[in-house]
Amino acid sequence: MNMQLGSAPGASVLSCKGLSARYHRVTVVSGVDLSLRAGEMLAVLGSNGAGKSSMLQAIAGVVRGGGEINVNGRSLGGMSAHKRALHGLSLVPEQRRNIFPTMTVRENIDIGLALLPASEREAQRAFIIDLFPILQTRETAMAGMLSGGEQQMLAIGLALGRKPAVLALDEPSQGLAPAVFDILAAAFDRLKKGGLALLLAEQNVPFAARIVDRYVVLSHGHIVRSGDRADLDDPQRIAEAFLGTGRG
Amino acid sequence: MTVQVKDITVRFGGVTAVKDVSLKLPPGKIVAVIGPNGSGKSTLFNAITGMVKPAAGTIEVDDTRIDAMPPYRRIGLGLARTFQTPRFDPKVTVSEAVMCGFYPVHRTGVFSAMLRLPKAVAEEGDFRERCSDILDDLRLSEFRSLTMNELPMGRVRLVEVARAVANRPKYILLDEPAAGLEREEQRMLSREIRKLADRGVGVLLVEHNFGLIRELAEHVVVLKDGAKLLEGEPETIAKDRAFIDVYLGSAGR
Amino acid sequence: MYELVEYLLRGALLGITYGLLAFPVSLLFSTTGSVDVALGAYAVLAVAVAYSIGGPVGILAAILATVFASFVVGIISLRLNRPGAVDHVTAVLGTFGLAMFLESLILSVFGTNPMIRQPFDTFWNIGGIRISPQTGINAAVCLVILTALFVVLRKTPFGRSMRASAANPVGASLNGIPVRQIWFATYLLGGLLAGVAGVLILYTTGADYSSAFTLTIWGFGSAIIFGMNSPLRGFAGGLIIGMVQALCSGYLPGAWATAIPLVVIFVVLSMGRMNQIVSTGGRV
Amino acid sequence: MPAVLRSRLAPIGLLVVIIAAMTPLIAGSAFWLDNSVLVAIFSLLALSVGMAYGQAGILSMAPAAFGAIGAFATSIVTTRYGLSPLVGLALALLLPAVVAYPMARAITRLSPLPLSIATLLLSLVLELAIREGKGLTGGYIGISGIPPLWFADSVFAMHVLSWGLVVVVLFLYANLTDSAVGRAVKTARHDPLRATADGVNVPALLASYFAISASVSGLAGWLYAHHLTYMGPDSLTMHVSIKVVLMAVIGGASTLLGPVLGAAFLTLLTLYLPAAETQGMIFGGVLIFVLLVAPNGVLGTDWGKLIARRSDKQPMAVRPAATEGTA
Repeated sequence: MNMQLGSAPGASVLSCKGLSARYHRVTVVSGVDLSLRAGEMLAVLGSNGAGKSSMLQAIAGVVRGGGEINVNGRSLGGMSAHKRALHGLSLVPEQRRNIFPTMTVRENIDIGLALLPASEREAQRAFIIDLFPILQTRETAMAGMLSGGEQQMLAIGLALGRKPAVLALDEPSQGLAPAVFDILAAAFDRLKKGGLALLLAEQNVPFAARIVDRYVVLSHGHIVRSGDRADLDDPQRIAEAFLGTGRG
Repeated sequence: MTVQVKDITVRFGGVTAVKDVSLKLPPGKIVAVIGPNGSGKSTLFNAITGMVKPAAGTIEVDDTRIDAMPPYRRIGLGLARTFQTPRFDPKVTVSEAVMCGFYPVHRTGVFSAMLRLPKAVAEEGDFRERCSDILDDLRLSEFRSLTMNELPMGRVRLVEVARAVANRPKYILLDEPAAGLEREEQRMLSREIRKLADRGVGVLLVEHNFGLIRELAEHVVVLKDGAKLLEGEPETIAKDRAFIDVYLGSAGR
Repeated sequence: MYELVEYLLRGALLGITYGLLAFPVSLLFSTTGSVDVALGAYAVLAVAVAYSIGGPVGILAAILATVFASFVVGIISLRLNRPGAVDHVTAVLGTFGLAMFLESLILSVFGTNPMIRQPFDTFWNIGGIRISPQTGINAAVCLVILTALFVVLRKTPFGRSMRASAANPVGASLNGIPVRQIWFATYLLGGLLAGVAGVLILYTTGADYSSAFTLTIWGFGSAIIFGMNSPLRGFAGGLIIGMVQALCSGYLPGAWATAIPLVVIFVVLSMGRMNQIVSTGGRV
Repeated sequence: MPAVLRSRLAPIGLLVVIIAAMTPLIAGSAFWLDNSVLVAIFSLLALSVGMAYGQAGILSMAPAAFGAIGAFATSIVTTRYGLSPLVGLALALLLPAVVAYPMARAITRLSPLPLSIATLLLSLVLELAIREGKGLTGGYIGISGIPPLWFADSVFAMHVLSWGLVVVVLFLYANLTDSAVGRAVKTARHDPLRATADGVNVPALLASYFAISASVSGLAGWLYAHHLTYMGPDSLTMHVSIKVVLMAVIGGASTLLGPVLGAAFLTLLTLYLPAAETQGMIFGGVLIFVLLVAPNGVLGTDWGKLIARRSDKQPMAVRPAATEGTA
């Protein structure tokens, strides 16, 4: 079941080889290879406990892991999380845990922008606001007081602040109202066109099917299946992968 | 003689995590709770075992109101639970971890334990024996002297189940026991759950794997955004359009 | 009546220094979840150094000495708080060790003599109430420091990073903030403030080698009275403790003056001011 | 390893053998017998810290304060009321527990850190109370002329008695650790919620355990008073507490013999130290060193593993596990 995931032409922005993640000494993800080009979006699908979050966290450096991680040709393996953030990797963790609930929206965005040279900050801020205009109107509100959808937009805006090369998103659709899905999908589309590489961990397959280019399915910490977006439109196959139906 | 949850509502701050949920868990039956992440399954568990306070509603175990009792008294009445994220001290051995599960049934006081009175020795021996039976049942015997951090995740979940059954509960609440288990381990686990139910234990099961639910549960409750969406037999539920939409996320379509 | 007001003012004078000690306590607790028991010892170190050298040079040396001491504690605490092995009680034990070390150092170098300097022997007489000019100095220094802290915390990128690391350490590191360095800086800032507090104590009530743990307790008590998460509240807490102390020593016999505020802190502790955590969100 | 050596009582056997072997060597010297009694008394105090901190995770900074309660209790009833030291013993066991239990109940809900601070408060308040309670405690002068124990009225007999008590306490402690209660305490220390799900009333259990550990301190105080026949405000102060905590931590607070080893080591070290003023520097330095090198103490550390790990350093991550699962 060895997929040639990195076979697509063009420069790869993110490439991982033999990626593993562990809590304490328990390995929860192992032997994952993947690669991602600029302007491409890859979904990591799988049920709860399959290892999606751990995999993303290992890439971002917040859980211990092994294997090679390259972003734009620079090896990030062994670096601490904040150094990885400096080198073009952004993670929006599960339940938007990258935001600071007791600080205002503006302050949150400032934190995201802090790593950019001062001259580029305002332009990037304008870009984020343009992507999610609602953030402008909520500027002085405490981040913790925003609705789930607004928090998700803030979380993404925060992660975009330093102009990352790779944006990893851990279940951004979780617990959100359907209306927000459209905003997120539109935003992801724009980001892709702008050349960002996106890595999306999702349980919500239909949502993923709307926006991704390729997908992999993670089970027990291994990639067990991969393919193109088209597969995801077939409800039968989704059911197989997620409900265990069809296998009896 | 059942666990009866009536119109339970749980709020965190301004957010309603569980809203007017009722369910019944008779002895010897397996009832499954299913729903997307954040639909309130774990919170429901926590409300039943007393780890969060419901804002409204009642919970009864065998006709005893328990919703004002502290958790330890509820456990003493014959409830047991597992955690979605197993909570273990990584440094204890498997058999020690299971031995901890006997706490609710221990009868020797601190002083007879300290003095090792014959009563205490007998009880300790009894626990050891039952512990090794449980480990045998769940095929964990070969791992008994390994520490928890040396164990693969699947086995850790089994130890969690072993610990919960140690006090011979009348009702057991399993929070995603099969997540991360290999197919073979899953089959063994489902056999054990079935055995528990056959022995008259009521099992409340939170599970994402619908295959397992189909195999085991007599009754399924579907939660969405903290409220009960529908309930019924697994086969009916599986065909229900509303369920498929909720579970796979219709909104994304 | 005048007596009461005088006691209250004397208490406020004392309380200002406690308020200064309260700030590092709450800052450190909210940023790292730990308590630095050595804070009182830093303050006594500052008292001793400033006392023996004297003058502005002494004050400067005192503050340098405390910053150095907190540097050592910061290194130890970072070593002890390794990922996956965050044990606050062990970290507290480490600061305990340093407190012991400093106390004994001060004892061997300076002996058991109380160290105090009172440059003013005149009093301001305001409406019949006598106030030492030192009150004015203490209040001014505190005002300056509180303002500076407010500006640093609210207006500078460093302060923002600090608050971010406190509110959400994992999120902060995902946003490129070097959380461990920030923790370390928090320890240093704590040392600096304890040093300033120590200098003021030298010119107010004085101290001896054995004051270290008591001062820690006062700082800690001030920090928890109104909740751990704001320096301003810690400052208010300091004023309260100082006033309770002054009133007790004014109206009650002997040791009660010291015991009552301790009991107050005990009661506050038992109200669970430090326990507002754990089952958030219900996911267990 | 033969089963005998792996038994929970093996360390106690080892201690008995060591004491038995040592006794004839020091039997002739009043100086060494006296120090041996002191080591035994400090062992009891350190064991009390071992129980509270090593098992239940409550860092008690007041073992000497609990000891002082026991010591003053027996001093007062024997000198002022002429009662038997055995009455004193009962009080010395009971009173510290009576103080400790409600204190722990009031303060430990889920985090032991506030309770540690509270023990520091207790130390300070108690010292004040002793100084102020002139009629009862003798104030600054203290109580002298405390009768020696009639059944142990020589230093040699005290040596046997106090080590005998250490062995008894160790025996009870080992049994307790290896029981349902002991396991529950360990679980509660690591994860209170997990313990709650096991059916444990966490605050009550930790408070009881803390009370038992306070009783052990009280026992030490009882021995102390009858051994030195004098008890004053400077006898069992917070500085003694600090030393005792240090003993437990150096030896290994979570192990059976660690506190005893630490007590022996530090008492001997004190004998050879120059001035009393510099003790704190040496103790503080040793404590920091031990925490950095082997935070679990000499007997609590798997030295083989530690050395192996030094050569295989892993990258630092930022406290992931701590936030995981509770969000």
